[in-house]
Amino acid sequence: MEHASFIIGSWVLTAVSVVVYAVFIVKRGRSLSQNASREEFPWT
Amino acid sequence: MSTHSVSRITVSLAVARKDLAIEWNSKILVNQVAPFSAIVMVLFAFALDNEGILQRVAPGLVWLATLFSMLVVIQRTFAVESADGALDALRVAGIDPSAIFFGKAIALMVQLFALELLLVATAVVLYGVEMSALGFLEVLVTLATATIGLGFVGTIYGGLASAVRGRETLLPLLLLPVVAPVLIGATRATEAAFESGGAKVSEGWPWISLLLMFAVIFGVVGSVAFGPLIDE
Amino acid sequence: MQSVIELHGVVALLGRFPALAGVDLTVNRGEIVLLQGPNGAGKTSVLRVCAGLLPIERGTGHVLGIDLSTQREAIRSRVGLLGHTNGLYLDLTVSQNISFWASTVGANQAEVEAAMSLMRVDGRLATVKASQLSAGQRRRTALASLIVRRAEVWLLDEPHAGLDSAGRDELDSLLRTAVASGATVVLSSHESERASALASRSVVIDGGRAQ
Amino acid sequence: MQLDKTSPSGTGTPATRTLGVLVIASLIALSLFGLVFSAEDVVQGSTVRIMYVHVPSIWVAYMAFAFTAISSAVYLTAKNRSLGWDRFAGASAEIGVLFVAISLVTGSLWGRLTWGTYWVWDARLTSTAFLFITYIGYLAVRRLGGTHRQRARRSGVLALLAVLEIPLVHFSVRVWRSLHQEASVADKGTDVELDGLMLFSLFFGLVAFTLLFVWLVIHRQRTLWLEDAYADKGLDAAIVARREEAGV
Repeated sequence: MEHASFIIGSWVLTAVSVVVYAVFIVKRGRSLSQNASREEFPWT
Repeated sequence: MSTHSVSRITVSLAVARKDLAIEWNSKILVNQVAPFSAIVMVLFAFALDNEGILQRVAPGLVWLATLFSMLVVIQRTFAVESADGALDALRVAGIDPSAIFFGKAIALMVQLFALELLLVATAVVLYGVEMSALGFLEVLVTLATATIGLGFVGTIYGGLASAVRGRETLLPLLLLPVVAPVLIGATRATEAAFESGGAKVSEGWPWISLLLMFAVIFGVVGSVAFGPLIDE
Repeated sequence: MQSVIELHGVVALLGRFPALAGVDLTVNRGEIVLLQGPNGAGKTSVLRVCAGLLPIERGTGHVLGIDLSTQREAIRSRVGLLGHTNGLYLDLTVSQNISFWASTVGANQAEVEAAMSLMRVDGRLATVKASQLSAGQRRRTALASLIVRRAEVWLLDEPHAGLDSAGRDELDSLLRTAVASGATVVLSSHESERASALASRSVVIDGGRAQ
Repeated sequence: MQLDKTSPSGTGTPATRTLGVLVIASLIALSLFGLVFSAEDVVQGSTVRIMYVHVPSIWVAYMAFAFTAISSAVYLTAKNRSLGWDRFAGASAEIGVLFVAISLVTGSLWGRLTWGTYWVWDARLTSTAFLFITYIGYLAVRRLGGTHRQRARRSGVLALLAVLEIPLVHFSVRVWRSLHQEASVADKGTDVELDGLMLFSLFFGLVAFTLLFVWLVIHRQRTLWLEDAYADKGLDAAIVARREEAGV
């Protein structure tokens, strides 16, 4: 594949930023939900 | 008991007159902002050390210097409101926020217009810009329409940035992207008026219509949006 | 008797801090109510809530029958608030300041001059910039600006502060006149003896509540 | 507090977990289609493979900002002024900023390969950059502090102002200068010629990224709810503490 570094770079960059962001959200959600009881959550 | 017979226009003009009286008494624009704008123009000349280039890019520099000076003027115009809690007093006086908006915008426009005239004069003197009579007329029209738009949009975002004390630094981030159309339109129109880079005076008028559109849109929107933005 | 101010369990926030932690307060027409309490107890916030400046987070409140939760803006033109700050433009002269406030409510020049002479900021003082006034002179200028606004409810935060004893007497007689002509006054003051003599009733505010 | 290991914790629900699995599966499938199965472009060669992340990213960004605007409008106009709409607006804007950043970077890498330069001053690129800056400002205003309602009203108005600003900027930059290739799928005959599988991969990418957006926005909105609820909890405690100040 020509220009492999650019192409793989684009895909890796996209994947890494999405994963980092998703992990951040999930972790933050987990740690914050310790402070509230599950019955209060509007989504459960 | 309190009267409500005062029209919104009267109140707007009272607010504008009050802001201009503050400037007249304090001379901040004359003694501090205008010299700042002039030194910016001089610094541009140092940075772009070439007379041919200066003449070519003079319109852009005039408008960049206007935008930078405008940030200072807007911060000043809202600092006088918060210095002794006057904005609270305005709000508790039940004054229609749109009247405050138009009043402050008008005062800002008058000050900006004076500043821009100075900057154009500086460009003529320092950068060797020359204009025809029609070009000069076009410059005046450009200044007027661009200033109306800048005054409206500057008041909207200035009000927002001043609503939270100590966060006035937010103003450039919020304001500069929004005024990009004014920078583009006004620079092209001024280029035409200066006939820099082979532009013709007649090419400037369509850009002025863009400036006019911008001014109308943000005038209408600001009169609605200003109240919620400055309120607690 | 008709109640002018009615607060029930009002919580109001300054940032995330509950300056008011459940205030209950009723003020009737024609009363002069004195708010007492230590510094930082919430007196200022009670006045700002009643002026429609500070939003209610919890509880309910009505001023002149207007709901503070939903129609805060409608109240503002009918109350006059003298806050901690004077609301003056420091670069304007005394007469420019008062004339500006007068022009926003359509008061004429005669009313401006009457207010200025009542508060003794006429004559030489009229042309002095607010930034060059003493604290007491600023307070009097702010009171004069308030007079021209002809409010139905006067909310005064430490109006006696900075005034000399003659100024305090004048303020007290001004408030009595205002009440006699149908206004209602809520004020906070550290001059408790003077204010108690003036007030028809006093309420202690402490810990963000009316005790 | 003892956490029940078997019961789900945090912002997930069975529905979002199913969605999450679907998102992961479709993103893996997308990388197979984009990087392996689909053919190279006759003109651009293998560089066209950047398209399968670049175009869906900007698609998500536009969708996110549109959703921010709609949620803000609903918040400001609805009778009950439900803060849920404000949280949706905030969550969506944050995701939009992330994806606009991704699409700017991948776009400039793609541009380096096709145009030989990282950046060209054309209307679409320039207004995308403005979009980025504008919503960074929006997120900064959300963090200004104050009560939830103050935040919601301020940022709601700002989001609607942005809706106005973006077309104006785009229009003026467009008149100012335009060199960019037109959107390649909408207008046939420009430099990328997509065959059936490439087109499928691209649309598959759009679908996969849309699902990803839905998953992200739901979870982000829920963490924002938790943040607000946490602050409110703090408020209950603060009210008690405030009352105890009395008579001290």
